[in-house]
Amino acid sequence: MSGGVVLQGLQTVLAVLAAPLLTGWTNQCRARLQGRRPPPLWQSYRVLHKLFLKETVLAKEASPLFQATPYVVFSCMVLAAGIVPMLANDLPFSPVADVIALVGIFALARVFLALAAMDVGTAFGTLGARREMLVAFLAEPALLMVFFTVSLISHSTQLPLMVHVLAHRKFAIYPSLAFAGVAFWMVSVAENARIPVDNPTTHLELTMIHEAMILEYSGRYLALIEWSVALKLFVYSALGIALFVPWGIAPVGDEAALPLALLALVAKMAVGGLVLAVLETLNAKMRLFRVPEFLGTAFLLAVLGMLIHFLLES
Amino acid sequence: MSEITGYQPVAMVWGGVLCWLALALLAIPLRAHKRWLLAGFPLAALTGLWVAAVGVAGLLLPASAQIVPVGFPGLPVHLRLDALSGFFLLLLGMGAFGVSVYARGYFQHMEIGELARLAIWYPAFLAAMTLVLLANDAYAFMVAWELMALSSYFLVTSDYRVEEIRKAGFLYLLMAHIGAVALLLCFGVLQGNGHTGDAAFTFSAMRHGVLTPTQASLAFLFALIGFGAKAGLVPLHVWLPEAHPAAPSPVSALMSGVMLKMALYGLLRVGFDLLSVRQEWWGVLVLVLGLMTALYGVIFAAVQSDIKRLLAWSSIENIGLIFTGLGLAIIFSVEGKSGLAALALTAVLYHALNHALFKSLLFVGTGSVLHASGTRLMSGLGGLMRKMPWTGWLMLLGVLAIAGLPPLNGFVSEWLLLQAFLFTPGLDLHYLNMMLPVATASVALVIALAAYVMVKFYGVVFLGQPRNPALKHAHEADIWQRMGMLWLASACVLLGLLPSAVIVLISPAVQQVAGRVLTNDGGWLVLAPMDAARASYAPLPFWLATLAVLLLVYGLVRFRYTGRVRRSAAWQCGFPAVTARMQDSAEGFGQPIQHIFSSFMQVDRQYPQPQDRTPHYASVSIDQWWHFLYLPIVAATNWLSQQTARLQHGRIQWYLTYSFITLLVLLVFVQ
Amino acid sequence: MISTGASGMISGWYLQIVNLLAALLLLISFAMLAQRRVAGLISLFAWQGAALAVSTAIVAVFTAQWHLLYSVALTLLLKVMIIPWFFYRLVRKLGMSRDVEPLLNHSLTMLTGIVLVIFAFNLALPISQMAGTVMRSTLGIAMACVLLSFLMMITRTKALPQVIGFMAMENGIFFAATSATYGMPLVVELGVALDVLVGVFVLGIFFFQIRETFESMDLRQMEKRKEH
Amino acid sequence: MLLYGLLGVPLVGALLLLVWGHRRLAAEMNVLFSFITLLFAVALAVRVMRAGPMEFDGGWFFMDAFNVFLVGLTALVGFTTALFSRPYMRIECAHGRLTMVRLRLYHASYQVFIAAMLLALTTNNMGILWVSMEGATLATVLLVSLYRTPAALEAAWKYFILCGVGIAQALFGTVLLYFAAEKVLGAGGNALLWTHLNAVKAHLEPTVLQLAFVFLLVGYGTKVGLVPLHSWLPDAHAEGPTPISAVLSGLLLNVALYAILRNKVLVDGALGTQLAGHLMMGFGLLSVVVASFLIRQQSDVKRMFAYSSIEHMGMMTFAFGMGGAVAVFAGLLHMTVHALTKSAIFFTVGHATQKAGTQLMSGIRGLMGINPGLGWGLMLGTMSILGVPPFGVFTSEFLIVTTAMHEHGWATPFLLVALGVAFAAIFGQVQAMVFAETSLPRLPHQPAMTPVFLHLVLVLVLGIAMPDWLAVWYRQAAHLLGA
Repeated sequence: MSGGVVLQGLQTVLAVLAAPLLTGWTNQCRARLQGRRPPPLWQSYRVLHKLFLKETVLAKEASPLFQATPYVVFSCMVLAAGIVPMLANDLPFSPVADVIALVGIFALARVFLALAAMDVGTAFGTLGARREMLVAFLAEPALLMVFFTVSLISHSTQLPLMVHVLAHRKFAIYPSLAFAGVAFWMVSVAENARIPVDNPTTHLELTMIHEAMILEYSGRYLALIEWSVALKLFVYSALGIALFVPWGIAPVGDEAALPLALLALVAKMAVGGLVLAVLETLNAKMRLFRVPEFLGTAFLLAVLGMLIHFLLES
Repeated sequence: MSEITGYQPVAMVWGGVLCWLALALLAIPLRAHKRWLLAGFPLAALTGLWVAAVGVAGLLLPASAQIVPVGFPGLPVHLRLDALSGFFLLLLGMGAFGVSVYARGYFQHMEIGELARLAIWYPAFLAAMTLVLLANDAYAFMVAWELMALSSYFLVTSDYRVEEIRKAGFLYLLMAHIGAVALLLCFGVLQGNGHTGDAAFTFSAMRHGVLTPTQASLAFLFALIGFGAKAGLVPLHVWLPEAHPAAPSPVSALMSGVMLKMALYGLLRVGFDLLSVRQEWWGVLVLVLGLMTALYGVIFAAVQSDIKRLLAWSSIENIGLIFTGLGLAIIFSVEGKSGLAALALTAVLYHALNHALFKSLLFVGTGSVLHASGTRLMSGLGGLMRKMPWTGWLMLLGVLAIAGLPPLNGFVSEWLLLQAFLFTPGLDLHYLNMMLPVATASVALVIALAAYVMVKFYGVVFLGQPRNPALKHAHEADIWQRMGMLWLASACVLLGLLPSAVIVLISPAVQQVAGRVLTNDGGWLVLAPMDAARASYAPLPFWLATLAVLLLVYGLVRFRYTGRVRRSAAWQCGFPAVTARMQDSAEGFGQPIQHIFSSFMQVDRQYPQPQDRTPHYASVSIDQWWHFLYLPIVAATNWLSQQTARLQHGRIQWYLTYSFITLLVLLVFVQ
Repeated sequence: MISTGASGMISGWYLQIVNLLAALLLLISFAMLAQRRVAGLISLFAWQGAALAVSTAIVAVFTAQWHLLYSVALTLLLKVMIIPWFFYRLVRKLGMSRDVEPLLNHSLTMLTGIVLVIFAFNLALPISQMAGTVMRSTLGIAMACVLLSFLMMITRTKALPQVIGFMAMENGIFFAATSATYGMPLVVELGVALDVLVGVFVLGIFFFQIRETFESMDLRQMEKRKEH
Repeated sequence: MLLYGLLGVPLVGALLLLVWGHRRLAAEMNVLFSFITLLFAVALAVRVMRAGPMEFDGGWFFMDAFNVFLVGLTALVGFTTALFSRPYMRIECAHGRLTMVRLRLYHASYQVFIAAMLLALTTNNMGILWVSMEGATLATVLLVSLYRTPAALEAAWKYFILCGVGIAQALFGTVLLYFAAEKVLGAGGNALLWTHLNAVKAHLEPTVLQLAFVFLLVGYGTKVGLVPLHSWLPDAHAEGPTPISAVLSGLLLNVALYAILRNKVLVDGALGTQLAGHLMMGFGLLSVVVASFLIRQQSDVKRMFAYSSIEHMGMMTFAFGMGGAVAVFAGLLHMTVHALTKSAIFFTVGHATQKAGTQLMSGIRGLMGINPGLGWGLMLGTMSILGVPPFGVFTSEFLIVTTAMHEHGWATPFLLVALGVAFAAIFGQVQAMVFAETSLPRLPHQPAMTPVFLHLVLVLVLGIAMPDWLAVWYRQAAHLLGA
């Protein structure tokens, strides 16, 4: 048990610390693919450091809610990181929240961010909040559906258990999982404000979603938000790994498997970042009103996955 | 009073009812004394607390019954307090306490005439709802039910000079009446056929009545129509978005938060208690209707620009979710999966309780906003967080709760509901197995959309900049109002943090309805229905962890980085001339929804003209049901009545002819 | 009490007179249906009353139903004298002796009348067979009179003819009472007579009121209370 | 003795008022006489309740639970209406709509009317019953035309002719009844005594009685206002003075229905079939449905409530037609509550129209502002008549509908649709009348609200706590009606 607590802490801290690395890696890959000179891998940390040290400028109208939001969002992401198995399955904290609660945590962070965006009362902030919520209400059910499909196979909504079942099942091709996987990818893209749904690198009024929400943040608040964004991407990636390629995660009580698990995680994350970069390079950002169609497709795929599970696998 | 033995809980509730009735009656002679009238509300609140306490007693103690020898000869008023009514009494009492405390502050600025009307009907309304929960025979139930409708009608129309309010009241009472007629039919079918005379109307006779499947289905359908009309089930929901905004806010709070649950209670009473056997298709029907209601409600909530209307539609949505769960419970119970039925029912009851609290909170908070700003339209609101911090923060809790976000109470019940859905595989009916994933998806969609709606609601009203210069003078709610809201908000938090305890508390009600309690595999800290390995949720540790991380991060950041904070104008990408009109309006926020779900509604848009000095865009989304269902009925009625009127054309010879022909026809008939 | 069976000889001729009078009543009813002039209508009404009175008197005398004589007296007094006289006076005073235009086509009315008579006869047949009275076969005629008067009320557009139709209907009912049961109990007869008297009195007041207000007795002015 | 008091007081009152009716205290005298009548009625009721059914005067009069309850109701509503008419008619005079001479006519006829109805209720003789029904009609014809407006005259004329013709059919029916009775009971006055008839009803000739019932039903049914014989009713209610509308709706219709029911008992006994009941159900249902659709078309408030009376009379007729203990009980209860409620409504409507100067509902607005008592009176009265609990109308409708569901399921949809339409139509109008903004000033004088609230409280008591003795009474009456 105590080992579990240590592992839990270790893994969470690792996630928090390593999250900007994944962002940096993705950016590097993308720059390479686009023929630009890549920023160093540590660029994300530098940016965070810089932001933390900077003077914070707050809008006059900003309320305490605006100031509290970065902390809330960041804590939510840390919590999420504490639930998703990355290295080991032995997570004493995980009964606190299952996948549905995980979706809830993400939603909480998002709602706070959207409210904060509306707090100052600028045109961009409200616009961003609206678009963010639009994306969310389509993405969230799709995400839930993905989880449900997986949980139908694993008979649980507890992540460690799901991972355990998925990793130790007899090897078989689950078409439902394939559908769910594609849907999950689409949802993650939307949730993490990546191309083709959103572009994290632009500040164009017509296209931006996430960036519009955090326009008014600066200094340490912005740093926290950026860090949360990185952490969110990391958690999502870990989630994808846990659900669809869970092999390698150390089972309960098997400390010896940990180094291998770490290696596997790094490898999978690297591949994941690369894939993300490739896809971002290949696709163009879509019009805002194509987004519902995009997410609708994800939703449909997830539901199809569930139906297929009933039809073929049960 | 016969048959009172000792301090039976039922007799104690009866005391609460009498208290409320006495307050109502006392208000009539005191109708000119403002101070006395206002003093009635805290007393009503205390009575509410008392009723809630007795409700808990009803949950924990065995059922108790009482016969009060008033009412119909041969059919005295039968009262009974069992766990199910105990639960709803608890709900009623908790809601009533908070709202009544609030009402003391809210009503004190009313004109005396309106205050007097409110002071008379408000306690009467509470008493009627209590009686609905206690009634143990069809007659008493109907009387209480209609008294509830009547008193709430008078509360809705307390400001009757406004034509819209009258229209809303009319529609409300009409729908209530139609619902009551359906209930009458339901009880008519249920009438215990083993008994004759007046005794056939007692619930105990109905419980033992033997019905054919057709009769039972008929009774259930009538009950569904009757209670659905009160609950606002689509397509019987049309009154709700009209009546709730029309009422004074505490009344809206009670109606939305508490009265709608009486419909749930009624359906549970009829469907699970009076009808001993259920059929699976009832569950499917309720499920489908519930989903439709939820989806319809939330979509329309998203496109409203009147805050109370928005909340009213959101109530429709929540009722939809509740009924979805109920449908699931029926399906499970028919299939003999009583454990799962218990899970679904727990979700239903939990959500009902939650909704009673957060919707009351939101409605009363809206009342404070209305009082401070004088408008319900979002286009004239904004930035109230800074003027009304108490209201703002307490409302934030309500908003987060209703949006189904952890660690508040809304999340718990929605989590339970989703868990219930996840357990559906393995039903005997295969088409259900196929259908339920889609249903699950819809529930998820509704929950996500609810968050959208609430961000819109809170963001537009409390955040941003005031859209109307007059809002500079907005004032904070007074101490009574704050206390009321505080009560409701803390209840939301507590229910969110201690779900295991709550589930234990409501388990007698679940036991009574589903025949089994929901087993919690996780102890008092962790909520783990059925099996901890399948799913668990522990809000208290969750909340503590969040808090810990938050404090840690805050501490670290503040300790490590001590950078200055400077206040300046908003950045806005450097755009200099920022005005409040540049923020998203309510219509703007609803536009994507209008766009995506355009087939659900008919949108009337008013576009600004090029020469407008203050260009304004407005869009009103009209419920399609009006066109599909209600207007054709009205037209048909009018047509029929015009045709009938042709009979009456004033010429006496014709009238004589009618008599003559009648005579001849009858003579031929008897020959 | 003379039983019909035993005194076939005596009953023979008076019964024939009664039957004749009954036929006369029916004829008068038809005549009233056809009559266009108000004055003529009033005299027909008086004649109808007279025929009623005579037939009742004959029955009273020959069957020793002496109480029927009260009824005869009342009929003579009311329906042959007072009411016609009153109506004549009204007609003169209010100047409404103009022709009565029926609402319905004349021949159609007659045809309907005949159908009604057949209908009434059929209706009365089983009942009159049960009756113990000497003039039971006239019940059908009484019923026909009632229906014909009803028809007459329907087809008239002026107030007075309508009232006369109403009174004729009362005559038919009286005739039925006599023919089926040798009249109603005396109290009832008296009561009915009182009602008729009061009714006519009320009617008189009424006519003046109508006249005052509408300046005509045409019912077509009184069709304003309607629903569309 | 009590009986003579009951019948004599209004007659004496009528004579006195005929002389005195235009003087200063005539209205008070009217109230006084009505009150004494009420006292006699109560005393009689108590006696009958204690001692059971009794005959008076060698069988000329007969009191049992059924008619004594109607006597009580009639005397009560007669008294409260007199109370209401005192200020009402005074204001009418002040407005110049009436002269003192007509007021004399009014007062005298009012007492005659009450006397006629009491006679109709107490007499044992079916012939006298007819005579007094006709008398009640005649007493009110001139009251309907009291205002001498063209509309009032037209209404009165239709009332006179249609009811006259109708009641002539009833006379014919009575003749047929006598014809049948005479064979069993022998000729003479006793053959029309209801108690005697009732004793031998099984031996009465069925063919005759069924024919008789048709005529009686059409005849008295015209007075009840059953569709399609109802055409006089809305006119007479709308154009007469409001107190008369109140007693017409509240009392006369009941008494006419009483006449039908007395006859139905005999016919049922003779026929041994449900024919009479089915006919009544048919008429009742038709009345309920047609009247409720006609309500939708109204713009005149008194007309609207007149149609509502048709609807409710139809409801009662339907209930009595169904027969059975519960339905008849409900029918009797409905009689009571409808009489009380409808007259209360007419009282408030009277004051409202007087104030607004029009009977058009579009012209009557904001009663709540003019006088809250008036507003609440009309509002609650309407709620009550529409069958909203806890008022007694709901109770009876509850029983009627639930019984109908079990006995004649096919009829329930019609009943309920009609109730729904009537609800929407009436309530939509009343709400605006009571609540909407008005430019009229407050009512200068205090309206006569005591009768209104007295009636409503009684109806409320009937709805939530019916006293046992009353229930026993109703049950006895229901038993008498063959249930």
